[in-house]
Amino acid sequence: MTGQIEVVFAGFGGQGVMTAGQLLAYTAMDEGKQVAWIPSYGPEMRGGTANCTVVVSEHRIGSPIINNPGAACVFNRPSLDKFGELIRPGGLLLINSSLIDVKSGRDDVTELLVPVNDIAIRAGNPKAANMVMLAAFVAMTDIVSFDALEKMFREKLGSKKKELLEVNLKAFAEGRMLAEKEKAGGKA
Amino acid sequence: MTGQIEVVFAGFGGQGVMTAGQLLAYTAMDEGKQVAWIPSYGPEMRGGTANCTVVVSEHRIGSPIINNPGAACVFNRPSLDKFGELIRPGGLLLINSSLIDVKSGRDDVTELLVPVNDIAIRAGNPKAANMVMLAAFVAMTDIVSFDALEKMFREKLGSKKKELLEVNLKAFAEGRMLAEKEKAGGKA
Amino acid sequence: MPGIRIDKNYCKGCELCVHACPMQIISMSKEINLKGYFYAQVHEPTKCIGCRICAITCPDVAIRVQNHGTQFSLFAY
Amino acid sequence: MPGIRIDKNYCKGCELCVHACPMQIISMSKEINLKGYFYAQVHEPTKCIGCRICAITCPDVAIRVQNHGTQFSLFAY
Amino acid sequence: MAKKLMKGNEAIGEAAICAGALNYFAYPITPQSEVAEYLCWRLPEVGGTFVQAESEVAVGNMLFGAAASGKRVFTTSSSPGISLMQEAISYIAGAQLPVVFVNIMRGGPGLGGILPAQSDYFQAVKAGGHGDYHLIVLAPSSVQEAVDLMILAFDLADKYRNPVMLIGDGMIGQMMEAVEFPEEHRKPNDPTGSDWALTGAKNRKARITKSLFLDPVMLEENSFLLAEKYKTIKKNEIRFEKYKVTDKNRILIMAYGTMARICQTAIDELEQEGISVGLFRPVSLYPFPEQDIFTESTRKNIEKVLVVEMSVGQMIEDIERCLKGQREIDFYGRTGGIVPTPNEVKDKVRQMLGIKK
Amino acid sequence: MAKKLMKGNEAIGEAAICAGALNYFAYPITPQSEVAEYLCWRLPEVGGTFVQAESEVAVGNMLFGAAASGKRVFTTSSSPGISLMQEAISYIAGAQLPVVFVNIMRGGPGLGGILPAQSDYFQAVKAGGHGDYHLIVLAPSSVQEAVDLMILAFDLADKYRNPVMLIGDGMIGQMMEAVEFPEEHRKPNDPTGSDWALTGAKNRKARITKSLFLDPVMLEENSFLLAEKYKTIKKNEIRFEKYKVTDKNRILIMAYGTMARICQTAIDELEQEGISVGLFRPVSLYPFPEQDIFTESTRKNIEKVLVVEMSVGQMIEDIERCLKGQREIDFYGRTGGIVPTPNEVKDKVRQMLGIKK
Amino acid sequence: MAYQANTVFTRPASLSETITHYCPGCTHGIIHRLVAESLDELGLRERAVGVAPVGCSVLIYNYFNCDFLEAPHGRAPALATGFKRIRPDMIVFTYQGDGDLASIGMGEIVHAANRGEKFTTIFVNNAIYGMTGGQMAPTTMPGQRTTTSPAGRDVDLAGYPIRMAELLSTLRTPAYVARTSVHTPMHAVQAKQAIKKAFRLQKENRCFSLVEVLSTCPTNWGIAPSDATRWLAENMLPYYPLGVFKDPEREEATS
Amino acid sequence: MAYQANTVFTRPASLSETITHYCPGCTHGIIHRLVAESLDELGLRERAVGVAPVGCSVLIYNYFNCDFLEAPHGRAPALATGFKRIRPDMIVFTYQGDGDLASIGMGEIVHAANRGEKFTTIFVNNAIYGMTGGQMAPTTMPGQRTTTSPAGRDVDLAGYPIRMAELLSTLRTPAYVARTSVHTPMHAVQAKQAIKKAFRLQKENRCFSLVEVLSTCPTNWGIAPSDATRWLAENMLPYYPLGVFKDPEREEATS
Ligand SMILES: Cc1ncc(C[n+]2csc(CCOP(=O)(O)OP(=O)(O)O)c2C)c(N)n1
Ligand SMILES: Cc1ncc(C[n+]2csc(CCOP(=O)(O)OP(=O)(O)O)c2C)c(N)n1
Ligand code: SF4
Ligand code: SF4
Ligand code: SF4
Ligand code: SF4
Ligand code: SF4
Ligand code: SF4
Ligand SMILES: [Mg+2]
Ligand SMILES: [Mg+2]
Repeated sequence: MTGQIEVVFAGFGGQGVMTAGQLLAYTAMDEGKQVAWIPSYGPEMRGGTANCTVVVSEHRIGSPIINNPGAACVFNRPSLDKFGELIRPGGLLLINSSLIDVKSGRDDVTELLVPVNDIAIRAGNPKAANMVMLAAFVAMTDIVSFDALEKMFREKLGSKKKELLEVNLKAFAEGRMLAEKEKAGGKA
Repeated sequence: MTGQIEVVFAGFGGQGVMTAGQLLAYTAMDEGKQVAWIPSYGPEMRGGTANCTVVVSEHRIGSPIINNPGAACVFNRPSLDKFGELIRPGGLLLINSSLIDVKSGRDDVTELLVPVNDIAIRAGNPKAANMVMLAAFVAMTDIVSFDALEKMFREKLGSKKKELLEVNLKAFAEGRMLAEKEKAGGKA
Repeated sequence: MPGIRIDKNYCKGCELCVHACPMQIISMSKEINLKGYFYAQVHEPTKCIGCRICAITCPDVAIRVQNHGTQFSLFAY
Repeated sequence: MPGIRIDKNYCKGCELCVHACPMQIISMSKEINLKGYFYAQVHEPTKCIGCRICAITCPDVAIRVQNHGTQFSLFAY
Repeated sequence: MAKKLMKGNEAIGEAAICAGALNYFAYPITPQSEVAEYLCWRLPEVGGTFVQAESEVAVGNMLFGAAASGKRVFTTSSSPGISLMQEAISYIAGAQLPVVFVNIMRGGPGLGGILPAQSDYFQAVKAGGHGDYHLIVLAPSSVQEAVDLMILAFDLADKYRNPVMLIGDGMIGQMMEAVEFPEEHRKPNDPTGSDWALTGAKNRKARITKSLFLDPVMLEENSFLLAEKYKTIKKNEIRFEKYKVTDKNRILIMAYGTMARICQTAIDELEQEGISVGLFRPVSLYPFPEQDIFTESTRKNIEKVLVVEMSVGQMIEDIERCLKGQREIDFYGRTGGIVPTPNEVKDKVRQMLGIKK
Repeated sequence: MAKKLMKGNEAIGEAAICAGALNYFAYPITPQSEVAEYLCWRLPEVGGTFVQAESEVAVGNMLFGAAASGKRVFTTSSSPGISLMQEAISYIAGAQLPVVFVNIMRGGPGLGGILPAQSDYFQAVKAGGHGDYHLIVLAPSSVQEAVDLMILAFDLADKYRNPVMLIGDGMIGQMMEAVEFPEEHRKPNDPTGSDWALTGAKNRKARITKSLFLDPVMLEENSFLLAEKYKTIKKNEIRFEKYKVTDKNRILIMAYGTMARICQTAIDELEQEGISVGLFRPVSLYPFPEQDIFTESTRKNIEKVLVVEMSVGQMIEDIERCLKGQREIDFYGRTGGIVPTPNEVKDKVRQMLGIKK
Repeated sequence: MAYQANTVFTRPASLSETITHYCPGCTHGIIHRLVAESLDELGLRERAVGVAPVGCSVLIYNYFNCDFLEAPHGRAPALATGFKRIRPDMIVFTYQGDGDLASIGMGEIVHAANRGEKFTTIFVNNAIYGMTGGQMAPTTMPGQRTTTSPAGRDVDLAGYPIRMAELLSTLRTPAYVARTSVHTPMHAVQAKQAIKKAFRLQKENRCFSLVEVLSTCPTNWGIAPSDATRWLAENMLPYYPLGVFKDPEREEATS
Repeated sequence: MAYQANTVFTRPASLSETITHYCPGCTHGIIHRLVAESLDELGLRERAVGVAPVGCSVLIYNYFNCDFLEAPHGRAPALATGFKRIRPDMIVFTYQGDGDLASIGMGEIVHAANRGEKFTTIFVNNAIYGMTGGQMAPTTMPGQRTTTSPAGRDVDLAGYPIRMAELLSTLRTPAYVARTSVHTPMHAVQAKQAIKKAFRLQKENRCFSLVEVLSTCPTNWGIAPSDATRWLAENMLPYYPLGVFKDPEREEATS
């Protein structure tokens, strides 16, 4: 990566969007980058939607308030509605196609449909949808290296149960694969 | 009277200096003058000394803080020590000679010794010492008319017991007499 | 005939009514409502005795109960 | 011989000791102290039994009591 | 009505009654406990409500609830007590309720002392509580003016649905002066027709009195609404008094409350010495007479502006702001219960002008 | 020490530990409850004291008592909670005790909201409590700076025996950034040799920690002593940061805290449009960099000064005061939890310069 | 249906149509309904003024069809005092959580009760600070884990839970003080009786009344709603006995 | 004197030589002495820190030879908590009037007691606000005239006096809570025993301890000192029973 990348993870509370963002931030920091993880906290927190923004930069980070993020990973419809519009032209939009059956309608961003819930269920842990999405995002952007991400994942989230870790890593791999295929396929 | 007169009544708590000042203020107000009654309240209140300043003026009263009052009625030694010095040159100083056996030592003020406790006891009410002093002060200054003062006295303080009223009026008269004699005698 | 009506959009899927119903006739739907909750439904409506226990326990006042004035009820409410 | 000492400058003339002394040997002076109070004094010192009641009751700790360890005292203090 | 010689504290209580404000909640504190001691028997006479609260925190919040009734409500306290009301004041301002607070200031910080001071200017004028809000702040300089401004305070509170604070140093509360009360007492507010008072949701939608807006857009809207209101207040409610302000003035004194009267005496005496000094006395401390202060201070002969306070210097910051560097500003202040005397003010003025006595 | 990605709230807690401040008293309130949630397990690990108080009133007073021990003590809270501490703060300032307060500000007034705001500037800087006193006020703009200033806060508190307040908008508390902590933890203060801490009257005269001076002469003395101290603080402890301040600037922006970072981004982007704008960020809000603000604002090409705050305008009054009318001042503020974005700042700057986008 | 059915249970008129923000299974909702039913049945809605606390139920005013005031944290009894003293003809109630009433608001509730202010307090004790994310409350059970007592409440450092109903019952001023629960339908019915009586006493201008209601917080307790009711029964009931602690009508305490 | 006499009663070392500002006959002075004697006898003076209230006894620090903190009105227990938590090796006590402790400071004392803070509170109940000139306190007797209840305390408007010892005894956290009086020498002796025990329990690091002491205020009651002791006996004793209400050593309550 070069310069600064901002990405929003947005979805229902409980979909793990905060964790996904944190994992990315930890990894980027470990790779020597400047990072800021900015949660939205507030009225929408309980029951409603949740989102966080991760800023990864080569330089000192200015505003933690991002008008128009370079990328968004949206996990549900309201999040698509909100952030689909805001992404910078030329930006990247990852849509959870397991729950969202529309697209943003924009032709100036790269859009990728990732059925994260389906993939996670298939991998064996319905709760790993956020990891699928994160993997896909990293694969698309190379914002951090995959090795570093996986290492951080093991460190921060893998400690609990052995079998769960395996399942999660599988979800992870599937997300990555899908995105890399997409990238190779090259659909705009 | 003309212009503005300021008088301090000062003594122990319990000697009735506040009441004396208030009575003067009420009377002066009734006679159409501008008045302000300013108590000293504060640490010295309990157990220590008490004093109040009464300002009587033909005009709107400016500062209620009086650097150098025109007159002082001092009921005890500490009050003499404090206010004896402060009186304006040419001013008036009434000293309770029942309790104070010295004078101010100033030769630029009119000094009058009034044994207010003795007179009050003689009149039949040891607590009327403040009235003796007030009467003497009014007699010396003509700051208010005696009739008005006596009327106010009956109104504000005379309501309680008949016999007490008489006794108090007697104390009053004695104070006045003493001062008028003094004034007539003309000692500076 | 006694019976209840669950307003699925008030329901938050807490399952308290499921546990409370003495006739065990309430269960959770497989579908979600507007707010994203799996809501409660009556699977054997004819067994309902109109006791109101489900309604009394529902924190979201999602349940209405119909009955006959003369019919047995567990307690005055 | 038991006896008390009243520090007249601590005394505020409240008379509590006067009322408290079982031997009724404390009374008020006709003179005032530095603060202007008529202070307490013992008018029959020889009658003092050293019971300390006056001292215990004095809010201003103006009273000191002397006695003999072996002598009768009303209560342990 | 005939003049009455009254202590400021009692006069303030009676003035509230004249204003139809019959609901008083308070906690004792020197030097203003006489207000409660007066109103505890006086209010029942006129059918009013007197509640001695358990604390100033409770007082502030009782007023919050009481004001929602649409009736006129008030309290009096002194510095530490007012500090304890800051949370409630912020809520009351946010919920836009009319409440009158009286602060008979004593020396601080902390327990300080009980003698007169003006060291709560910042707290009153800049807002001691959290959030974007302002009180209307009025500062009387005599007992009569305390009465008049007290009545005005209720009118302004109702007019703008905003808390109003009357601040006076301890002297305003303790001094007796002759006062006249209006002949006619105002009738207590009748909230029946009110569109905001809580009167029961009968034949209308339920009403909510609140300061919470979880949606930031609405919270900002509320703050902007308040800001608009303050603008209107700034336009309409600036009050001040000038004393011997002329083009001859070499010095203009800025002082408020009792301090201003002391300066008047100093000015009179300086005049006799041939030194022309004027006095500008803000009566409303919020809204602050910014423009007028600038105009009067920049009269051509004025060499310097002197701010005199019973504090180590608080209003002076607002004066500095208003003067925009157009005049040199000097300060004289005493604090903690010590009141500058006319002599001290005179000395200061002479010193500023380089005049030996 | 390696960098750690940490939430501001937790980093603030850890910073205190680094500073040897192991005594924390608090009451939960959004958006800073994570500090307590972090310290409740972290402090016991390092032998510290964690007390969840019954209220913020109690917190302020627990700190008062705790500080008298000579150890480092602190709390964190948010706007309404800070309002409840005003009485205690005034006492602590009057008694000259070192206490560190952290206010992670949320929208107000009243219950307001829980999103970031900067609307407690007045309260912090002008003193929300009664009496003549000041807090030292520091405003970090990043999590790292929150850590650094937190440690500094304790040093200043001890150095001047004065309460210090760290104010940050909610974002400072909620945001995660990489932080580095000093390698070495400070040792907790040893009050044994202290000449003011209460350690028991053994082999010395009894000590009293108080703010009451019934004698006005002594109370005034105390206030003048404080005033002297504030002068020293003004001389020694002014801190600020400048960003792209050059003689080419046509506009100088004044902003503090997170708001300043947002302005930085705006400035970078405006630079690309060929518009030269500088940023002056006060880091110490008290003492306020009065002289430097004047100097930087009056650079010759600067046409206007723009104050940007997450409030309807509070710091602007101090800027007005400092500028002495030398430059026109404009203001951009959002409040109640809405944070101005770089775009909004850019629009405002362009509008001020009459530049169409 | 061949014959006419009566609606024997429906939404009380005092409750608005708004869907609450409470978590699934949170018994705040039940308690709201019991209050609303009491207002309905006593015909009080049109002259009722509620005072909302700061806590999860801060938005209670959105769920009632009556006037409402929103108090600072813990101060609802002071607001209620202020209002009720001026409008004794109105029916005033506060609705407060345990953090609100028993922690920061201790002074206000004790003194309002002691002055005998004629309003009603519904005190929802869920042994935790719900709204702020599950910190320890004064009512948190010994050993209970919260975000500020992650190892469980340590009674050596934080003391034992405060029993407000008992504490308030020591006051000599007449009052109605009861503790109830809503963890089963049967308990909810009993709670309703207490709440209704509290309002009736206010309607009759008799005395201060307070009903403590044990309530669940599945979210911050970290368990499912039905487990939460069980947890309440097993852990809270033994420490917080139900019953009437003070009654101007001199009913026997049934604790 | 022919033979050597022992001084069997003299000024305790913990008391300074300063003449107090209290009014003649005010029993604050007695209570001071009892505290000072307890510190002396337990050897605690050199590690004692007192916390002064706001009230007539605000200047208590001038009268003791030990370190002192001066608290805001009602908050002494919070200061004591803060200090004692950091210095558990010190002996901390608050000395508070009834306005201070039972009115504005209700929240602080209840919570300090409930957390089981290991300090000692001397609670001087004189049924009035002495310092500010005799306003009604929460402990003022029904019908008692004060400057804010000139017709006597009206229990319908102000409620009944609060009995703090009883109220605090409902708390489950271990504590020592006793009520005593000093209106006769005998009572003063008993008060001393309670106060000394309170400090001993603190010395042993056992629990929170509070001794309520009934006291006179001749000035604001408007009667002579000896009449004041009689007034106390006749009016306060029946309502404020003396005794030990809570004792970690499980002594029987003797009320
Ligand atoms: C002065 C103040 N302090 C703290 C807070 C933060 N706060 C909001 S709700 C709450 C506690 C709520 O707990 P509880 O009263 O038990 O209600 P619940 O949410 O459990 O129903 C706190 C501490 C606040 N809003 N104001
Ligand atoms: C916040 C605050 N409120 C009020 C006061 C005024 N005040 C000082 S002492 C006092 C009451 C004292 O009564 P009490 O505690 O019973 O003590 P006593 O004088 O009777 O011994 C009050 C209200 C204050 N200093 N601070
Ligand atoms: S009314 Fe009774 S039987 Fe019918 S569904 Fe509800 S709980 Fe079950
Ligand atoms: S109790 Fe109510 S909210 Fe819960 S599942 Fe049943 S109907 Fe839904
Ligand atoms: S010691 Fe006993 S007998 Fe002697 S004076 Fe005192 S009270 Fe009387
Ligand atoms: S008790 Fe003490 S103060 Fe009172 S009169 Fe006797 S010696 Fe004097
Ligand atoms: S957090 Fe707890 S109390 Fe609050 S709504 Fe959720 S379950 Fe109810
Ligand atoms: S006012 Fe009362 S309590 Fe205070 S010193 Fe005098 S007698 Fe004692
Ligand atoms: Mg709770
Ligand atoms: Mg008292």
